[in-house]
Amino acid sequence: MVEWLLDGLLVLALVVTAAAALWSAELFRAVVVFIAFGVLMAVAWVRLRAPDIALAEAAIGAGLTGVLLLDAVSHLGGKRRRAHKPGDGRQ
Amino acid sequence: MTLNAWIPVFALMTSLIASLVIFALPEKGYRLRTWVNLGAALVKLSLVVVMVWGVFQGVEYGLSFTMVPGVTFVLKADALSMMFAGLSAVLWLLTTIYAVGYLEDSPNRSRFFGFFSLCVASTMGIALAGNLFTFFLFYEMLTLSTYPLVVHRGTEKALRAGRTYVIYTLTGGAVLLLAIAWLHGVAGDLPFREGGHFMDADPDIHRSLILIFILLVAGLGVKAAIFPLHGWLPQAMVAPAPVSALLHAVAVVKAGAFGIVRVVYDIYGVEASSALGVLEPLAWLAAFTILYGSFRALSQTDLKRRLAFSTVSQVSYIILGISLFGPVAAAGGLVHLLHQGIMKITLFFCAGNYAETLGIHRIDEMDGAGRRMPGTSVAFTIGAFGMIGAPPLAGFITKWTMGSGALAANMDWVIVVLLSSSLLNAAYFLPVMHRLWFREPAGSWPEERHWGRLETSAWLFWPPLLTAVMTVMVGVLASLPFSPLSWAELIALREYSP
Amino acid sequence: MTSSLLYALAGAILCGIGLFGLLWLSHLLRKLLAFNIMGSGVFLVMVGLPQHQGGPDPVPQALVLTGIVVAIAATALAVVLIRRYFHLSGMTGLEDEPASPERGPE
Amino acid sequence: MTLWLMAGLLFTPLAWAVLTLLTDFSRGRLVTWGGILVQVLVSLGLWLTVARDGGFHYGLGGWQAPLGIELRVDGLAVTFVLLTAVVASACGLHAGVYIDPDKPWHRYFWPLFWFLWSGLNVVWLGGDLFNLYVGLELISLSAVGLVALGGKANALRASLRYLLAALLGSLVYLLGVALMYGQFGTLSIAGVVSWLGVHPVPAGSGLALALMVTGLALKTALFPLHRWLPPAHGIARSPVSALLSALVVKASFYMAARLWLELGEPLGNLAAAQLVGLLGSAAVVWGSWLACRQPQLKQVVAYSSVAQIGYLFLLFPLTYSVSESVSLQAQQGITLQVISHALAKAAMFLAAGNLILSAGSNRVDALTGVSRFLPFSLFSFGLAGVSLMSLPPTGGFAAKWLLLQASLGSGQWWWILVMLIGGLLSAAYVFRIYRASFLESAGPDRFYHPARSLEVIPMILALLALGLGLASDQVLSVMALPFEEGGSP
Amino acid sequence: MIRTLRILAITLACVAFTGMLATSIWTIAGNSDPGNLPQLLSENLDRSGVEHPVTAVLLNFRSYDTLLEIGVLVIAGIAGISMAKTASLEDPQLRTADSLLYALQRWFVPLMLVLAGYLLWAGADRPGGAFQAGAVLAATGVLLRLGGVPMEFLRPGLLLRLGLALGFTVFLLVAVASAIAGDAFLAYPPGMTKTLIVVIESVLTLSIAMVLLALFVSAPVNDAEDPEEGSSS
Repeated sequence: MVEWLLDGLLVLALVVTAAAALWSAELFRAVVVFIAFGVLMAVAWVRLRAPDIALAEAAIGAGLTGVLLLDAVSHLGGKRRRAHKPGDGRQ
Repeated sequence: MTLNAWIPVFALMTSLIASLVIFALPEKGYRLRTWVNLGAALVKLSLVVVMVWGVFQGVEYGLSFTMVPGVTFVLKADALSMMFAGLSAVLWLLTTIYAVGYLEDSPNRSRFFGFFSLCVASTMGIALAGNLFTFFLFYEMLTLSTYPLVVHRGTEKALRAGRTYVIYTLTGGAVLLLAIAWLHGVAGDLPFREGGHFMDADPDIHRSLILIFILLVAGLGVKAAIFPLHGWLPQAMVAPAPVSALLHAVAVVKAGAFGIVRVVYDIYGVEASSALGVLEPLAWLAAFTILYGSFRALSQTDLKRRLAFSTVSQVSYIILGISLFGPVAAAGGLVHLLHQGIMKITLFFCAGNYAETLGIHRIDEMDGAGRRMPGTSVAFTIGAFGMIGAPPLAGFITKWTMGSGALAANMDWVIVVLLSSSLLNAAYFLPVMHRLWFREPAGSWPEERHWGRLETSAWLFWPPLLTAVMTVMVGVLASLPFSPLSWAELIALREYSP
Repeated sequence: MTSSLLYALAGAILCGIGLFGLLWLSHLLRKLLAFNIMGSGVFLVMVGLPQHQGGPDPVPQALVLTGIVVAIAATALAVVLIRRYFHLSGMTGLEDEPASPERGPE
Repeated sequence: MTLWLMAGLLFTPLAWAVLTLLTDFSRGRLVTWGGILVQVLVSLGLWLTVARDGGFHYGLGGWQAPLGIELRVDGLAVTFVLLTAVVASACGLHAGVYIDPDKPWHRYFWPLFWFLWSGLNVVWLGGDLFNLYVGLELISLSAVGLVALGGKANALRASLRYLLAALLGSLVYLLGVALMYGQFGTLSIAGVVSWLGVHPVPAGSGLALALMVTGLALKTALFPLHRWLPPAHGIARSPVSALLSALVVKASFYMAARLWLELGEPLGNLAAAQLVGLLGSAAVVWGSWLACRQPQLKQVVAYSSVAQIGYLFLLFPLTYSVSESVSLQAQQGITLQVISHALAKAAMFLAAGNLILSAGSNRVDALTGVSRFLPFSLFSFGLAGVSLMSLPPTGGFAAKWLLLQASLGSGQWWWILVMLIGGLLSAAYVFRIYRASFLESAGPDRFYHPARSLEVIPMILALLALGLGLASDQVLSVMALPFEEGGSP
Repeated sequence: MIRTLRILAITLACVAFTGMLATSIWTIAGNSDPGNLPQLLSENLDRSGVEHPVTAVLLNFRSYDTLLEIGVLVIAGIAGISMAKTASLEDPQLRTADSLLYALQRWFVPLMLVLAGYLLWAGADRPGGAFQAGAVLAATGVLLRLGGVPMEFLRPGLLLRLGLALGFTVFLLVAVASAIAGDAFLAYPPGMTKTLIVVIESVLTLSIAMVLLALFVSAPVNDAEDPEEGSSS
């Protein structure tokens, strides 16, 4: 029963983070939420007894993709950019 | 395969190869190009002569292979194809000579002669096609290869005419394709066969057959310029004179008429067509086109446009002839395939001569041109009298034979059509001749070039005279063997008693 | 109903969300996020559905691993393209007018 | 021998991708010539082998399906392998001369080219649903890379749009694969077919096929999912456009067609088949219409691809619940259409590239009067156009004929109208180019004649498209070779 | 108005899509399961050379997928670096001397390298393998990179391209070696399976990390000048 609850919550969290990642007003926040989504996915893979995918998802999905996108957001002039890297304006 | 299988291929190839060689030659290779042209025309003519003799002897020339699953590509020489092939071979030679002179010093000759040869190759293919599929193949190739000729001058007007031409012919082609595909679906791959295939067709498919027939005639009627599908033809007159000559006398309109002949005789069979009840409407349509074309010709002031409407009218003689049930009328129609070609090409050559030498395009400019250019004008006069049907010229033979045929078939109304058409022909040709011979020139003729002894360039001078002589000869010698008339009678005989 | 099936159904929902994002959002990075979310959804279906009756199945797990690597390759390439596109044109969307609300004051 | 040929076929493009990655453009060209030679010989050898002995299954790594990945080497597949060898070699040779070797980023052309080629072979031979997915991604990413090469803003826009469409298409396809695996427990197409042979059709699996076909249709740019194609094909360098239009869109169509022919009867339904046909018809009309209205030469050709792709999708209605012979006619017709369009469109894009090089502009108006210079490339363009108009005696005509017969035979006469109208519309845009070239006005007096080698290549392709019509029976007879089930090396 | 209609249409389409998909999944889940693939796999596991079934599938049973997938990665890498400013992939902006980052780097990098090594080594009989190890390695690189370590090998020279191609090349050579010996493409010679798989996994780890890192750093920095354009079309 606890397992069911856990699964249910996880699925709900997945859906919510996915939606939030797409609809959050700020791109920076969207990407952060997306990274959270990646971490939840990794947990989901553990629940699905797929540890290989969980590892890969943690490293690739949550880690690398997240960094890649964050970097891209900072370059695309997301609103958070100046706050994120102060004193680092465009040359 | 034997040599006989390959002779039709060779006949086709001569102009195809000539075309490729000409495209490859540089624009300046004037002399070589002329020799290639004339050489190929002569080779083709001799091949056709060989085949004519062979077909008369009953030799079978033919080659076939499967092209698309279920359909064969067939080249075959029979009496009817030799008629068309002979016409195109002879007139190609003459038109080539004429075109060399006509286009002297004009640009883009390499392109012109290349497509010109391609056009003749297509005509040859149409003549030698052994089934509808092969026929269609060359029929569309003809459309494509004539387009560059129609727009040759590259003016806006020429391009507009070219567009009209393409819209008409490609739409016609699409309808034709539909009809051929449908027929193929109904009856399979049908070779052209004397007597046709539907003598005792299953009554269940009668309706389909009638519909297919209508589609076939509609598709072919575009090129044959049957009313109301004739609109492209007068517009296409912007093309250079040799093109008009070739398009109107031989290639395009005749391809359409020839196709209708093939459909009526060698696919449906004349008796089956008659039994299906499709022949009589066709005859009415042809008769109407004859009169309509003549009426329209009356009001044209441009010489070439008048000739164009005359073509609309004259080509339908062929259709009328074959759609009257009976061998005599059939012979009359078939022989007109040749006769009209010879006469009309004479007239177009002459029109070209007037335009090229004296700058005459409109009929009211022709006053007194007869004295300035007597040779050309004699040829024109012969051609025009031929069209009217004066004995003993070619046109008379046609009309006489056809008239007898109509009487034999108990279709007396045809006589009325023939007579009134002749009157109309006279009405639009006689004033031209009057101006040529009996009026004083309005001003002096441009004399910017010296032509030597002749009234115009020799390349331009001889071809119309030669065709004029032929107009007389085919009339006078109509009863000899190998004359067009006897050949047409041979065909009609074979079609009516296969 | 097993938990595998639950995850497969969640995958279906993620697919729907991702598809919506791909079709509706105009900012290219957001489209990319949507693509990744949809991809995750597909992977969940791919593993969850066969495991519903059989227990752990290494074959779809291996496939999903391959799929994840392909997805990261595509994402990385897309990011490179998007950044260069933004650099050259100053746009973050594919529409002709550069009216993306996400654009900073450049 | 067959084993070696197969290994060579799979190994060469991948190996040459690596080799050319390590060189610069000019040396890459030399290396590529070697690779093209090997690849053409291997493809030809394989084709001849299959033509002689019939098809076989090839288990990669020595594992048989369903555990391993099996390639399906039959007449149709090797014909497409050979077609790819011909068209890709032509594009490769053309690109070697056409593309400027001094731009540093052009060195990456060759590895992408070779990866693209290997991806195509994967798709032709693939018999495994997931392996096909990877092959598709291989093709899509290298194609996107090729379009983006050089990195102008417009090219990037086009390639991004292309990339997103391709990725979405792949995902939808993969979703279908996931459902298939969930239902049938195997990824081998043959395995699914044999399962369906003994079991009743399971409920809910229709969607799997529908998803796979939809994803592939998106990648094939079926109307109304075609919007990504014209920018991408129009803006790429001409040899790349040729590759994309001739082969890349065909790869996804080929997969869709194979899936439909194997699984359409049990899993599909009549409405879906008719719907796909309807969309194909709309593509024919809409694509041709837009092609008539494009001011730029390559856009005309690109929209023509949208239209021509539409014909391909007539396969779906013409093979669903019809008699054996009609279905065969439709399959043959579509196969011919694929081949002839590949040849003609490659010829057309390459010739268009040459014309742009000559006239110095991509606009149709810029062609005014060029026929005066008798440009060889205009002939090639024209000849290829004849095939696109499906006039005889080209391969396009043979294809149309067979499709007409199939439509008549199945009583679905409405496709006939589509084909006739489509033919006329294609004539409209082809003649528009002819017309511009014949117009005599104060056009440019100078005219740049490109290198002979650039001009000969499209001509050869156009002539092949022309000759295909005359030899279509022979070509089709190889494709129809019996497939030896269970025969394997 | 049009916007509203559009969003309505897309929403409807997506909801319908999700609904159909979920229904289909539900139905399929209810059908009897014909799959015997896991069983077949465990029967053949001992012939695959490795104990971990996922690795066996990836590098033996379906090694062709993996080979092509590495190809996809290499393509992405190639396409990425073809976009880069040609002189250097260096982004001066990223060379920050952030002390927090520096500390992170000092502690994390060795740890991550160990983790990558472990994942690679574990792949044969436990969860883990080349992908995970490669990703971790790449993440390490990103970290170093953010810390301002120059990493000369990421300049788009021969070295970078060799690095990109290395794993793929080794894999490909192994694949074709057996084919030359007369076996099928990608078949491992008997007895050497495990060794070869380990070798392949090691080089793949390097290459995967290299590609991901290259893609990360090759995104053009904002002050990169336009490449001169030569495309006429």
